[in-house]
Amino acid sequence: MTGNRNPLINGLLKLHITLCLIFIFTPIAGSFVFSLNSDRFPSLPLGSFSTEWYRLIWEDPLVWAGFFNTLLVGACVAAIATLLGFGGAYTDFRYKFFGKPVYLALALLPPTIPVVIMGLAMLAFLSRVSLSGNVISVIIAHGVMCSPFAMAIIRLRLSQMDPDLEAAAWNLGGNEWVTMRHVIIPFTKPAIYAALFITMAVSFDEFAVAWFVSGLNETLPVKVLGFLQGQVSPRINAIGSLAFVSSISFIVIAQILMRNPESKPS
Amino acid sequence: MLDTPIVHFDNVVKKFGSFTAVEKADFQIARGEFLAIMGSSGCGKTTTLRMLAGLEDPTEGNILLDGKKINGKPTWERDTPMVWQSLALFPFLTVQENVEFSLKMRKVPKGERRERARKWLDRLGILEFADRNISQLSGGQRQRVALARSLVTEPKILLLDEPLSALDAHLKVRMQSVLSGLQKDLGITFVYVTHSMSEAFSMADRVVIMSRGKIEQIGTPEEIYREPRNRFVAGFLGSSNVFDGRLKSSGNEVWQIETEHSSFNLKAPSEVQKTDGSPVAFAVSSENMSLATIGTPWAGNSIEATVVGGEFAGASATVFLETDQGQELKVQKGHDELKTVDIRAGQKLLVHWLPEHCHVLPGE
Amino acid sequence: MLDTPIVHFDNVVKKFGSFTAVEKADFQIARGEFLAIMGSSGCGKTTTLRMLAGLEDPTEGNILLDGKKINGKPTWERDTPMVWQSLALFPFLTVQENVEFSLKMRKVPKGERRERARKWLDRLGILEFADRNISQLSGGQRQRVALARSLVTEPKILLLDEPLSALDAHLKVRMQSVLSGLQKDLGITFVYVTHSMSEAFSMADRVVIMSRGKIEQIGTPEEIYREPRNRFVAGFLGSSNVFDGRLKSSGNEVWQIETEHSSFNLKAPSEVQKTDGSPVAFAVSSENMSLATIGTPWAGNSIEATVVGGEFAGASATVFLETDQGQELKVQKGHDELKTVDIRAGQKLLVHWLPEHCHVLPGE
Amino acid sequence: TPFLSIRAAAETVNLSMLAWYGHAEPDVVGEFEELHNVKFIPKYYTGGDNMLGLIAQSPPGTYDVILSDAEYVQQLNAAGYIEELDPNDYAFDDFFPEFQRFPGHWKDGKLYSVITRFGFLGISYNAEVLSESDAASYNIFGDSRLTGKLGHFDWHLPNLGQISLLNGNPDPFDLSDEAWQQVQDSTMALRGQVGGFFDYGGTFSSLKNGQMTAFAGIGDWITGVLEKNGANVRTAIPEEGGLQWTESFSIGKGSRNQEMARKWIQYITSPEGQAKSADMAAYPALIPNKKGWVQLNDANPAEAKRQNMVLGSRNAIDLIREGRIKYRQLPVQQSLEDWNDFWSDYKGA
Amino acid sequence: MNTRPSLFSLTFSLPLLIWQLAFFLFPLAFLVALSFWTVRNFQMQPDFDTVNWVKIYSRSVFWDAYFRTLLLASASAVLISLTAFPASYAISFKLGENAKRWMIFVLIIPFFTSYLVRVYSLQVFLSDAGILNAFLGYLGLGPYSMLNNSFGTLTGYATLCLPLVILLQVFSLNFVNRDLVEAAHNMRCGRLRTVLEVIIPSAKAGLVIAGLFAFILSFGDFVSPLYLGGGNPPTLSIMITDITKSGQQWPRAAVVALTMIATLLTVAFAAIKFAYREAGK
Ligand SMILES: Nc1ncnc2c1ncn2[C@@H]1O[C@H](COP(=O)(O)OP(=O)(O)OP(=O)(O)O)[C@@H](O)[C@H]1O
Ligand SMILES: Nc1ncnc2c1ncn2[C@@H]1O[C@H](COP(=O)(O)OP(=O)(O)OP(=O)(O)O)[C@@H](O)[C@H]1O
Ligand SMILES: NCCCCNCCCN
Ligand SMILES: [Mg+2]
Ligand SMILES: [Mg+2]
Repeated sequence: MTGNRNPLINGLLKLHITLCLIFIFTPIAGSFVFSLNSDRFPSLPLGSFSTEWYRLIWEDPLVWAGFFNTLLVGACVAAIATLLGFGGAYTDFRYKFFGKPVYLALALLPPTIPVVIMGLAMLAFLSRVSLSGNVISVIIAHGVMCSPFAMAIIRLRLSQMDPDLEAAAWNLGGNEWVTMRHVIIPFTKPAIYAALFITMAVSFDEFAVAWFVSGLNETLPVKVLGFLQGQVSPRINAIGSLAFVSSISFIVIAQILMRNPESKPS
Repeated sequence: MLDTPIVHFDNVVKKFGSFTAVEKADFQIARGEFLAIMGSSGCGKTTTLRMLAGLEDPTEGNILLDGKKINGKPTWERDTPMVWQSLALFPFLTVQENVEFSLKMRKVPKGERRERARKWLDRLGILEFADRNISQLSGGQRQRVALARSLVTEPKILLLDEPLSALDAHLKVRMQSVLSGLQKDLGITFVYVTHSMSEAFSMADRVVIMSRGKIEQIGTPEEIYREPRNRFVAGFLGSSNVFDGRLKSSGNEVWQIETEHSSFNLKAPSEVQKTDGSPVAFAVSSENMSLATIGTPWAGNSIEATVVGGEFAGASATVFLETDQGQELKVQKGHDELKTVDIRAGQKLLVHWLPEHCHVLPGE
Repeated sequence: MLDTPIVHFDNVVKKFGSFTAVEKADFQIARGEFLAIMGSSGCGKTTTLRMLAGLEDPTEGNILLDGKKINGKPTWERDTPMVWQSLALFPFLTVQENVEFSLKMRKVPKGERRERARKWLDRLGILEFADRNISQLSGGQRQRVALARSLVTEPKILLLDEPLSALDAHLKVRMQSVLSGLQKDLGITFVYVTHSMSEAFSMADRVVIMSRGKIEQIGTPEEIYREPRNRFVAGFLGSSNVFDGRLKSSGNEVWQIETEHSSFNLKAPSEVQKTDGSPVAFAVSSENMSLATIGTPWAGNSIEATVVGGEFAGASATVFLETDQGQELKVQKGHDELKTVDIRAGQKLLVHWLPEHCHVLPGE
Repeated sequence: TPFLSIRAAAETVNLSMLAWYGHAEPDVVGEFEELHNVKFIPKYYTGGDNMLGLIAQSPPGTYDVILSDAEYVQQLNAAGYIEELDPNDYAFDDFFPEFQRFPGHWKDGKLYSVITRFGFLGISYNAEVLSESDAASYNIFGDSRLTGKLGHFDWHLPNLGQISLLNGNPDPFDLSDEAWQQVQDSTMALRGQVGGFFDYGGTFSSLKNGQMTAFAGIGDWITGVLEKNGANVRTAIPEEGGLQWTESFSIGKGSRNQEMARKWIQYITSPEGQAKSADMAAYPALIPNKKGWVQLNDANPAEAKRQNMVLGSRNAIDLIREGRIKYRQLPVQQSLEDWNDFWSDYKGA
Repeated sequence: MNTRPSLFSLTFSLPLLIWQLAFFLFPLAFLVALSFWTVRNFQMQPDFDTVNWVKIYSRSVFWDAYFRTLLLASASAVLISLTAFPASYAISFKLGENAKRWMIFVLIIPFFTSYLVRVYSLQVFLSDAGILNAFLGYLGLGPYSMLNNSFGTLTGYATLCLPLVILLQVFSLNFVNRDLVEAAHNMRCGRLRTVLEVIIPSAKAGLVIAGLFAFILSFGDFVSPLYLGGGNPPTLSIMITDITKSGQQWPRAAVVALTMIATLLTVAFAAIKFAYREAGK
């Protein structure tokens, strides 16, 4: 647009983006560097290069157990929260009914509850129904905490859908079930993938509630909490870096798989 | 023609909460007919169509399809495909897959599905786009995909909700021909909702005019155009001038009507009975009015008015005038005819018309 | 009239990357003129308007406003208010605040701002909605707000980009009157981009027809309608039938043209020179063609064709026909005239017209 | 490799341990695991009250062995979360006399928990800034060099206990209302000095990176670890005296591995176990078993010396016997809540 | 279409309802009940006593922490929103489609890193002798105290919220009708003024929601106030842990938690109402 390309202002704005990115990524990069540094309490000047911390976690069977627990929990939570969230989002999208505000409040309230308290309340309840102290309890608790995120993401996608699309499919002879399978699900697919990944990410990072309900079957973030609280061990940097690299690989793969969801190869 | 109606709306009422969207609709649609439903925004056109499609349930009354009551039958068990204003094409499917959709729902085997879809794509001239994504098509091409998708099951009836309103003028006219052609060729019944008079009048066998949920008039385009039942219909068509007055004297041949302007003569209508002194409204179509320079002697009805502006459109032009009493008048004429008078704004002219061109509004 | 042009496009070119959106536009707009820019989608209408508003920079050439070169001047330093197709009303402001906006930008004191805004709201008949939110207005009301917002500074020129295309037919006609009225009353220069022939022809003093970035013809509506320069313009107007052929014999009065159908006579054009045997294209306007039963003796040009369908619109109807050679023909006539022939589809008819109604396309 | 050890674990007894971080790490439990073919499943907690909350809401039998600070033994016992123990199972005779019937571990003559290690809390300081003589009195907390540089381990008992010692209370946790008020006043006077309230991890890093120059409420269990990592930090027991923290093992109520749990407590209180415990990688500690001292002096004389656990010279036990060390305990005349409330007020001030 | 419950509708709406009823409503109800329990001899006992509410609400230290947390979270929401806005604006308005997509991808990355790990790493940068002060020392500045105070806490909040806030802002700015911007320019509204008068009001709902997210996350977070704020002064989330340290006073902690939930709901409700408020009558 004429006169609106002020190079100075645009330059400053881009500099600001860069500064924000630096702020966001410095701690992440830092933990990478510290994970490869011999000092147990890194400070300047940095110590020597070392893979000691990676070796330690590699050799720690409990870290491995925690890792597998985390994966299992993450996968189950992603699936469950996305399923629940999908149902909730579709319900909100399609139906009007008495008590809908209560339904929505119940669905969306969990993120407002302080985690420490949530942890104790969850444990108190789950142990009374004999569901505490194992991986299932973590899955249940994280399911509660993650489904609002899944619901929000999928609801957003549904609101971008032409409201006639579903009726058109019915009108063309597909009953509600078939239409769900052939229209709603294909349309929301990108959001479903996004929900799967985001809920998995939330579960991967949650330690406070998991500490209470996991009992002896701890997940990796709970272990990280132990390393941080008990030892201030750079192992947390090593674990963090590994988890980061694997998560990023997941998203990159997902991005590639989901590229341009609207178009099909012709 | 209405002997074996394919559709019968039997006193159908639709309420949303306490709001009545459709009021006692009672009409029939003949097999093979092209029926247009017109009316201003929010009058209940879409609701009427959706009840027929099974997307809304009537609150009262029955809808019969092929003589059978279909209330309560879900849309997917009816054979009433609809073409949406938004088209509602599936963006995640190719053109071919879109067209195959309803065959797939009917469990038609893959090979046959493919063949039938291609036949329709071909028929509508879009076979070459079969493997494209919807987003890669132009508006008119999408339009055809939507049609092909609805027609592929070769239904007996097709419902269309303002299918052309998103297109530009050119495409609209082109698609109108495509639609009329198809309907005639296939002998399918079309129920066509539209805002546009030119669309309705150029394609439909009969037109339904609705207002605020009520059906105001049903008839052929000519009937409606020539003989609007009431002020709403006359006004809705936009090219009529309506006058209000009282019956001064009703002869056998001629009625004399007293209005605020002056008194007018009109040919006594055969179908309307009025006593002297009762209020009468009549309409004069804008193309039946003529213009002349003030002072020209004239035998029929006439009135003086000031030119407000003019519209030039193709073969004809419309002149807008205003009487001293503030009534707006429209006169539509061919260009050649208009050359005889000065139609610059501000000019005072004589508007005149014949008594036989006055149409008494029976519904007023 | 073009003595003191308010706008001068001096060989203006606009490229986006390697794509040329506007090709050497060279024309002037007179003070107080209503200029319409027409053309099919993507032809560069909006780009032309935006360059004038200062929302795009020309790649080559100069734009002069009031004789002064304005290239590079940002839009907020020009006085070229624009009315957007989307209206671009601020949804977070009330009607009044929307109209006050540009006065506020000009630091007009609050009291005066309020008064001037109210004056314009009143003038456009929407004063009662002053405190409403935009979302609570109907389409036509919004349209007026957009106009009021642009007019409140009483500019010398107003740019309008398809301002009526989102409205339904009724509202469109009403707003056309409002617009023409305003433009005449205020004496402002209007540059008006539209798709719609009826809009352009009913309001504009002159029309610019564009195609693929190129200006094909500039002239009054009558000029363009009666004397299209080339096949594009004739076709674009949609109501002409174009014939291709070779000049068989060119007399002083009459040319004889050999076509695939038969040979036709036409009145020799004064402004075009052609040698015998050279290709010639000519257009016949659809309202200048007539229909007759086969076998009717006829002196002018005539050709046999089969009726494809018809369109009924208000006072006139258009009949679509096809010759044995596959050429499509359109004939537009008043209803009364059409009553004399049978226009059911499939009927073979004689299409005839006078030599003086053939218009040789000089640009072909 | 990790996979093999996971598979191996499948055939062995799993013994769950609820403890502070480090107590079930290989350096401590490795030998015992091989000896008895057991596998420890640790659950590490980060605060005694969270630990109690966790046990309170978990089904009985979830945790086989529980390590807790001595103050929590009483609470665990009062709530019925731990099993009674047979005193004959454990070699109390080898213990220094002061640890044979440790307060709170016995109730009505019955044993509920066995002390396994302890340590002293004094003034922990950065030796580059403060000298040993600076740290000879708690008065240093008010020194201008510590303004904004004084850290608190975020728990009321050790901190208020130290101020109580500073105020000259002979029994720092048994305070008359007047003395309690004075402790509050003296504490509040320090608020301006405070640079932060830290949990375990925070304590570690802020001493190490120089963020805090001195700490109240901690001891060698922090500075010892940092020292081993080359940081120039120390803990001194000032003239006013120090406090003692104590860690003890109990068997969880309803444990299904009581036999193995008993064997573990026997092992960790045996001379070999004690020597390992003293030099535990996570954090070092003093040990109550005299034979353990001998073992440690044989195996790791340097650490024995560093921790002042050399028999025959003036050592850690002498400090206790001289009355310089008081056991950390729950407040006697006030409720725990009163102390905590004051601590909250102090933090929020 | 009829909207009476059908097998179909129940299949989609019931699972979430049942799950949240079973696994969320009961814990929540437990929390409410817990706030009326009493603690005797370090043991929680079912009871119906308002003592916890009375006790917590009568302590000034609670109200101090409450308003402090409210202030910190509000400051966090405002400061982060202000910091994020120029970046979001530039991403949405100044970058090409491709760069925009990449930027969004890059901003999603932090969600896949542990917050604990990031905060731990930040300590090394912010401490008095840390990397940042060392760097500033090079420039002859500092050292500045950036850890164990509100600056540290806010920095932590920013680590947690900034990427999310930028993303939400970008999404809402992407929806701003570009015609409005040009229309404003066309009416003599300069560059900066257009941002203030047109872009911000247009994107208001999204900007407010983004700020609300920052508020909710900051209000409940205990990692940053503890590890970067040094618990000095304490926030409500720290206070919850503190309260449990008086011997199993979970019932009182529940009172604080319920107060927090109520506050968050109120703020969320008010913010959403403000976000979607329209001009005019
Ligand atoms: N689901 C619904 N709930 C409540 N009111 C409705 C619903 N659907 C339609 N209406 C109302 O019923 C009336 C008729 O709506 P309908 O969609 O049939 O109008 P329409 O004639 O198709 O109008 P348009 O030309 O604007 O499409 C309107 O006033 C509309 O607001
Ligand atoms: N910013 C741009 N970058 C690249 N190409 C553009 C840009 N703006 C317009 N164009 C291209 O320039 C051509 C002319 O565009 P313009 O918007 O002027 O068309 P138009 O005549 O207004 O069409 P319509 O009737 O569809 O509004 C189109 O092909 C369009 O794709
Ligand atoms: N890993 C935690 C170390 C616990 C030390 N025990 C008690 C010390 C309390 N001041
Ligand atoms: Mg409709
Ligand atoms: Mg355009």
